[in-house]
Amino acid sequence: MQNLGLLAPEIALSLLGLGLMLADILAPAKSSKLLYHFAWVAAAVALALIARGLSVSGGLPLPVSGGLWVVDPMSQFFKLAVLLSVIMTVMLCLEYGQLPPAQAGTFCALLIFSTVGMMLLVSATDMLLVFVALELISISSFVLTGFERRNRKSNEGAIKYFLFGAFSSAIMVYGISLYYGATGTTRLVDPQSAGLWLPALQTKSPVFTLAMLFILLGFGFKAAMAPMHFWVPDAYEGAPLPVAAFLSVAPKIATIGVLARVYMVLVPAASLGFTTLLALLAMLTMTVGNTVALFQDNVKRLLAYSSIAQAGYILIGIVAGTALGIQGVLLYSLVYVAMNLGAFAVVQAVGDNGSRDGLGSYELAAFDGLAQRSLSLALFMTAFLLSLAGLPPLAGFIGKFYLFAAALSAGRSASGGISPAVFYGLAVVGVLNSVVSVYYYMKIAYHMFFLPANSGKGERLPSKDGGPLPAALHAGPYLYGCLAVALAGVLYFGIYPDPLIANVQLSVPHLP
Amino acid sequence: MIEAIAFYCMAAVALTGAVMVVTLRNTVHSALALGLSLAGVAGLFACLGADFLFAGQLLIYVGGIAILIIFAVMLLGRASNLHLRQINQQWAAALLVCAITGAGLWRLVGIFRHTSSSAPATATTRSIGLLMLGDYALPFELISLVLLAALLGAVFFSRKDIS
Amino acid sequence: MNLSLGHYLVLGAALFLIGLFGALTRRNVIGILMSIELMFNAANINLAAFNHYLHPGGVTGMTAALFVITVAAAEVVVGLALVLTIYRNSATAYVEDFHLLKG
Amino acid sequence: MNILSIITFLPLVGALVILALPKEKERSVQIVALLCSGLSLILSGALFFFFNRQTADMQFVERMPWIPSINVQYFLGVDGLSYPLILLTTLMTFVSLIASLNIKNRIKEYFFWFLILEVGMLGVFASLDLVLFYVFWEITLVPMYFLIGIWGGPKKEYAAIKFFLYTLTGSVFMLLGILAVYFKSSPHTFDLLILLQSHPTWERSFQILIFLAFYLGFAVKVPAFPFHTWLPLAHVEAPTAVSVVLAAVLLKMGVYGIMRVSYGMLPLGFQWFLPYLVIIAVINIIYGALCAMAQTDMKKMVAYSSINHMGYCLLGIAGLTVTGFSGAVLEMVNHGLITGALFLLVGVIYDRTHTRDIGAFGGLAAKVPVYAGLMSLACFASLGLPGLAGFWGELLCFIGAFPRWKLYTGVSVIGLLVTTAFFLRMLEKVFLGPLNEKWKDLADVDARELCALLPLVALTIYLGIYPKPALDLINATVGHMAGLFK
Amino acid sequence: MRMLEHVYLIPLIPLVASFIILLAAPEDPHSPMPLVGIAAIGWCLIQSVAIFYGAVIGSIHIPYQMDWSWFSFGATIGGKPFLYDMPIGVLIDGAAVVMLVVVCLVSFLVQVYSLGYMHGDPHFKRYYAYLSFFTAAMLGLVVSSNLLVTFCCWELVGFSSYILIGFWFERAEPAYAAKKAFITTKLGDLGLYVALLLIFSLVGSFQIPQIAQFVAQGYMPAGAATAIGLGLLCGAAGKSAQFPLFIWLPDAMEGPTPVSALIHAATMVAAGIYLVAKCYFIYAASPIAMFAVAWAGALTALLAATMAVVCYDIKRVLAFSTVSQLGFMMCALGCWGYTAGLFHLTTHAAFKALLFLCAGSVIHAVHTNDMRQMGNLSKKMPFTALATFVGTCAITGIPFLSGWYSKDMILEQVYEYDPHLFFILALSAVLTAFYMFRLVFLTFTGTERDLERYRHAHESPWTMTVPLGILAALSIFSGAYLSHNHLFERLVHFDPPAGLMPRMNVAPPGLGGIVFAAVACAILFSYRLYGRHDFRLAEDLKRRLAPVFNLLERRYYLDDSFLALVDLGDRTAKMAFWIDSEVIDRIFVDGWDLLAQLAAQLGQLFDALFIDRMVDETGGLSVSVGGALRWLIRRGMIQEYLLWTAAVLSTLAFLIAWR
Repeated sequence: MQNLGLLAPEIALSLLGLGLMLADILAPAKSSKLLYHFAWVAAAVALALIARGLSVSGGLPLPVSGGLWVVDPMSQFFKLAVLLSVIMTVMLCLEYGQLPPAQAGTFCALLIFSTVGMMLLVSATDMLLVFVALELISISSFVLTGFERRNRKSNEGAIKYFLFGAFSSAIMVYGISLYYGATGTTRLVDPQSAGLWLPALQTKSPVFTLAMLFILLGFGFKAAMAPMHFWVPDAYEGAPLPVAAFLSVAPKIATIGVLARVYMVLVPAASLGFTTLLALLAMLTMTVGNTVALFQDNVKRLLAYSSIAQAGYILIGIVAGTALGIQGVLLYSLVYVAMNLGAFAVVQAVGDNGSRDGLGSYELAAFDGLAQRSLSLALFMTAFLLSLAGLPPLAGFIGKFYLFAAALSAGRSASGGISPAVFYGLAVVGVLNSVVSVYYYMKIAYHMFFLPANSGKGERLPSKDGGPLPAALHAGPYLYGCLAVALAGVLYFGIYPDPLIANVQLSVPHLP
Repeated sequence: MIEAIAFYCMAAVALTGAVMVVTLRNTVHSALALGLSLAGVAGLFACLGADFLFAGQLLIYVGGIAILIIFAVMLLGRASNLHLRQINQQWAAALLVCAITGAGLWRLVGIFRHTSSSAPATATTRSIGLLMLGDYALPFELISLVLLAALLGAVFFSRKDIS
Repeated sequence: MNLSLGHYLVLGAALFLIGLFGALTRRNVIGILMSIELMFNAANINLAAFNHYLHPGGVTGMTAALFVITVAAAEVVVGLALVLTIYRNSATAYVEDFHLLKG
Repeated sequence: MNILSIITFLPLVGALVILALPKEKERSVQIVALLCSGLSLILSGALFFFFNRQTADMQFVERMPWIPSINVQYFLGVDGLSYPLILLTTLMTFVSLIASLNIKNRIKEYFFWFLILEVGMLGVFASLDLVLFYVFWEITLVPMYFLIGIWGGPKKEYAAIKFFLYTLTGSVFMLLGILAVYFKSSPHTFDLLILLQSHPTWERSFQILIFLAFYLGFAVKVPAFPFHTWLPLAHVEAPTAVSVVLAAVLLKMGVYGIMRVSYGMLPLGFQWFLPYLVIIAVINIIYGALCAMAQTDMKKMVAYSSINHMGYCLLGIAGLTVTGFSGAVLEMVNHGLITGALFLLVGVIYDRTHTRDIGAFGGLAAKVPVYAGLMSLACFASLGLPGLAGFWGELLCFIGAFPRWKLYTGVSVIGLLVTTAFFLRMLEKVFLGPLNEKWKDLADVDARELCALLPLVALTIYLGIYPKPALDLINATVGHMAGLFK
Repeated sequence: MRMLEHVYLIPLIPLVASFIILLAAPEDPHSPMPLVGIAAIGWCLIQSVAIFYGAVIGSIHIPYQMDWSWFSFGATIGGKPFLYDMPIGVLIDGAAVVMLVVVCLVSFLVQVYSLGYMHGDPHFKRYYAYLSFFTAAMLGLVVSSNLLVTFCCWELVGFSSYILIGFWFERAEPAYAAKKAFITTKLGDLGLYVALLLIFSLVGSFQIPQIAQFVAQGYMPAGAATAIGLGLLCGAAGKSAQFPLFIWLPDAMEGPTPVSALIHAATMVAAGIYLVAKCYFIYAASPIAMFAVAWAGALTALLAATMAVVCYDIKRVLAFSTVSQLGFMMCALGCWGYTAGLFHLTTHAAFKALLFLCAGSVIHAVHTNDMRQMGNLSKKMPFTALATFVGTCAITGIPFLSGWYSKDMILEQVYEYDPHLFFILALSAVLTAFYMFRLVFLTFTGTERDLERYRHAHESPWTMTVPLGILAALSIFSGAYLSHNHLFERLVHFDPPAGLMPRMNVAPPGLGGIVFAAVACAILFSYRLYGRHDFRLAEDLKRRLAPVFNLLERRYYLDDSFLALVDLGDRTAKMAFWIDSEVIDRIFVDGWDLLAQLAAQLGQLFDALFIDRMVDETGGLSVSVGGALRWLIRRGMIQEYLLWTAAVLSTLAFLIAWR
């Protein structure tokens, strides 16, 4: 047994999750808000524990490896990001009107459980642990997606998500079985030596490569990587907004984390001959996300495609496979949390405002004239969208900058039969895609700023009393808090990214 | 020789069941066939000397999951209309996909065509137990969370609205 | 004749492919669910067979198979609950009927 | 003294203050905007007296680490190439803000975006670190998008997004170029001054490739044929003040980039591209002028004339002589002033009549003599009448290009004729001849418009008669630059 | 007074006056502001005459040069970088001295004359501002020592011409004429511009003495000299209305008549001649350029004269006559007749200004330009008639009038250089006599053809007649005065470098006599046709020679060619714009469109392959890449999603397993 103390945050969070279930039973239905507060406090506790862990051992814990899991700066980084996104998600839930108040406990518990799954996922160095953690995330997410039980869209999103998830986990399991066959273990690192364990003989064996391919697709499902992305728009559109926001962020970056660990560090893609494959998938992911997003009229769906594209950008870093690539992946993941959650928060403020049926209010037309209804919300949204598009001086730019830099530097030092053109092509496709993305991000801006609030463009559901939409739009304090945090991140990391970069750089040499 | 006969019998059961699962019109029959197929797989586990796994398969899969599915199918009732074809129109494409995948997997089979084992079958229960509470303690604990989550979900979906 | 690992792998692959085919073609959600279960089972056969033939010293493969069984069970539970809910809302279990969300 | 930072970020302060003000306090918003940009103008004007004209070195340098992990610096400084443009930027922004006082709707947002735009423009000219440069470069896009899109004409949305996408497409390739250069240099750096000296070790093929990447970014902005088609649309749709800034400053960013970055950093690539550059310049000059001649919309005509004038700048650069460089810089400044004035003037008449169709007027000179006089002055300045600023820039460009490209320069002189033709035709149709009775109640320019116009007109005349102040700023730097190319 | 040292004041004073007039007082038809302009030009006249006098008596030394630093810019000549310090300064040589007097004098007289002519015009004040501005620019052109400054003034002169021709802008014709004048001259200026570029690229300076020195030392390649010479000629041809760019001048007559007298007869159009003279050292180095100048001049002289023959507009006749006379000057310059050309310039300024002002006086009286509506006006306005007669005699070359001296000098010079040219010029001289007397006869003798106009005609006020008198006196005496003791030749001469002067023919004695005889015949012929009361013979001739007349009236179709050129420009412009908006924009901006079309085709392909899908497809075909990708997900069928995924997976698995 290893030192369980290192898992204290996860354990604490699980216990708090269980406590939440109990509290659900005890707490009266009216005070459901209390449970949400409980939930974010729980996440904050875990956050604090991780932070403490980071601070006591002179800033960074020594990596513990050789077992099923490692605790190293990279894993802690991702855990922090995940916890941050959970806290922000709970903030969104506090303002969201569509969730059944009676089931707040279930909701929060599932949220917390899936968070535990993610935290273990980014630490895992064992295929079995990876699989179980992934399943924990998946099962919780299925339920969360279908949480608006009476909403057929929610149902449909959940069932599609579920079927797709089950299908890909079946494939992944098959891959794991092959992995076991090839290596005789489920470990990704050698139990004896603490270093990298790469079954040297096996990397060229078809069993092993096929195993890694199937596993890759299993990860690809969670990370919304093409061609495993089909569920994303449907699930996001169907899911309650905070859930969609959560799904677009937390599981994705956690999976990116494990993807990076596996395919960059433990079993580098280059050694598998997967570089070109991954590059192609990255290009496909970006292109699919961006080009299909051009057609969306539903903002949730649009952001879903955008999040697919974002995953594509992050994949650039993984393809590069260099230290710079890892830095880029880490950097972008954190930045992505801030900007994507921020964007979803604004969507919630606009879409969830007043109408209880939850239908149609996420149409682009709902954003008409937002600048006049609430300039601050419009500006918030603009900042997040521009950051997603990668325009300076926002954080998204720094992230993309790193990723493209990683691609170019990988191209310069490309060796071993991999053409540098792969990397250069990836960079070029990447930048072109970011141009395409501007089109639809700016389409939202167009609706917010250019169209008058009551224009007849696009059919809008009349509000309950049939009157015109309220002239001004007000969002609650938690939502604004969430927005403020996100904006602070987007701006701060964009203008002064050095502290973040320094931390990210520190985490690289500690990787097993 | 006996092993071979047992293997082929069990394999036949498992595969026949599986084919029936995906081809039969009546979902109830499909579900029953699933149970059959799962049982066949359990038999294969036995052939491989995996006693605990054999038991687990029988208890959880055949006894649990298959039954659960049958219940669910029964509950859906009308959904399993017999006159509707249960295979959609993309079967040809699906067949092609399966063929290509199969061609890929065939390569793996080729590698292990002559791998045989001389190890005697031993009781595995103790070792598995040790492993689960030793090395695999963490995933083992995590599984409980998975089940808990599934439970929460099932309860959530199934219970009536309180309001 | 002697049984080789190849036999088991062929069986596993066949099961996997049948499951795959079913998942792609069954119109009923439960049918798909069952097909996916077949795919899980294929993986389990592989695990057990590899364990028996290649790594007879340990029981990792079988343990992993047990984990898979458990997880599969959990998935089925959630899946069935979901199907029932949907059935309650829209009285259908055919996947073609789920096309509110598209594009 | 962080004078450059103060100049650059004063408008940002203004923008934030405006953001904090309530929407209803329109007057305060306007005052804050004018105050901040005015202060910026005064400070940048004050630098005029402290600017050392004898040296080609960077002045008022500010340097501190920004992202030390990848060696990005916050590095500002000006020399004879950038200082005139900074001065131009602050002036034109201030003038445009005055001209914008008649904006009626969504005042707060308007001034907010405008000030942000100014930050971006100033930053581009002041920054000496490639990443910083790129950041500022991109910052200009967003405000422009909104300024065109919200306050623009009938096709504003299309114009706005076209501008945005087009410019961004160019600039993302520039980003790749920046990265490539970074990895090529050793030690890796984005420091422009160091990069300017490290090119001898870079092989030719690399330089050509990177040159093309940078060129794409700059050419779109210039705009150089065939990447110019966003410009007429953007100009026509943009509100007056935005057109002014767009023509007067934003186009200059492209030329500035070519001179500052492409030329100095990638001489081999530049040399390779030179024959094409001069052809592009000639096309810009003649083709731009011809297109302008075909216009019936005054604003579009002026827009195309900008393409023509930017052709002179490119021609001057392609000459690779110190004279050509001086000419290019001078032409940038002069074109900024003159075209700014032209756009303001077109805006004046559009405000009153809601049409810009040349054929819709006639004989206005009798009705609005001051306006007619100012317009004629601006037109003649633009077509290069000696004694007005436009002449000197063109002349120096031609002189600079002539020794190397005798034929091309000779051909592009035709551009002068076509420019004359369309400006005179416009003057004839709008101001001369019998008065169109429809406009018999037209009012002459008012005080606000005059306030915006007079500085430009005065400078146009002053620099036309006495270009020494401008040239003295430029000489040392361009002399040094031309010496680089050996 | 040190007049010469303060010669820079001559252009500056009118400039200041111009701005004072323009800005200092409100518009007023009876504004006293013109007096400022007259005072300014009066001072200039005094100073010019003083300098002239000083030069004649030799109390001042010419050439005189004085430069001030203006601005500087970096330059590279022959690979040597340096900071070129652009000077602005004055260079007074003989030609400049004479030009100063000519310009100031005519300008002064025209301004006085205009007091009467323009009085009561709503833009009276503005008119004077423009005139002063023109004078300033013209004087600047004359005195400048720097070829670039000369060019600047040259352009400003053109600009003044533009605003003065279009002075009555409320009418469409002046507006059009102004534009035409400016653009046509600009066309010529392009050549000048290129010549300047060439000069700077070779010499590295715009200073005339330095360029001259450069040429003198033989550094200037012959080819370059030719190119520069032709370029300068181009500019001169535009400004001085030489073939084929003279088309603007007749139209320019839409401007006020005093303006025509000042700008389009005496001063501005002479600027081209003056420019060639100023850069004569370059022509000296290039026989080809010289040759071109000579022939351009000769052709112009002849063609313009022929066109004047058929013209009925009094001002246009004078305009053609101006063009023709300018051709004489140009031809003279092209035949090494530096002195002769400039001498004719001087005398021509006087008598042509006189003729224009007379014409102005007539027009002022009868309010028409058409000679067919005049006749017998000598009764009504005898002084004008007399002045016109004097001017006509001078231009015709009646002996001992000023024109006789200068024209004789030219013809002699030309004959010495090339007899062919001589015959052309002689023919032109004969035609000149014919049409000028035709003008006099049609206007002042015969019967009054338009009684209404005739009745209202009256002699002009003194402000107009006094200048006429002065100019008439000058037309009579200036030639004799200037050629007395070779005064003019001493002042204005060009010393060709040794060995460059070509071998000359020797003019036979009595050449002038023969020419005069021909001229006298022409006058008689003119009297025969137009001097009597009936024009039957003229009409008859016109009918018989209809094609020729037609050709001449259409001005050799040069105007049509010009219009065709403009039209071509327009068409080119439209085509360019069409290309811009339809082709380039499509490709480069809406490149997405192109992609989209491709994608749409792709989408169609998909549909063709999976034909059954089309049944469900309710929406149109997808229109872009995204559309094609979106096609995969368009029905929202989970199993289709799974199929796509599985397809990719299976392919990848297959490839990886078997690689």
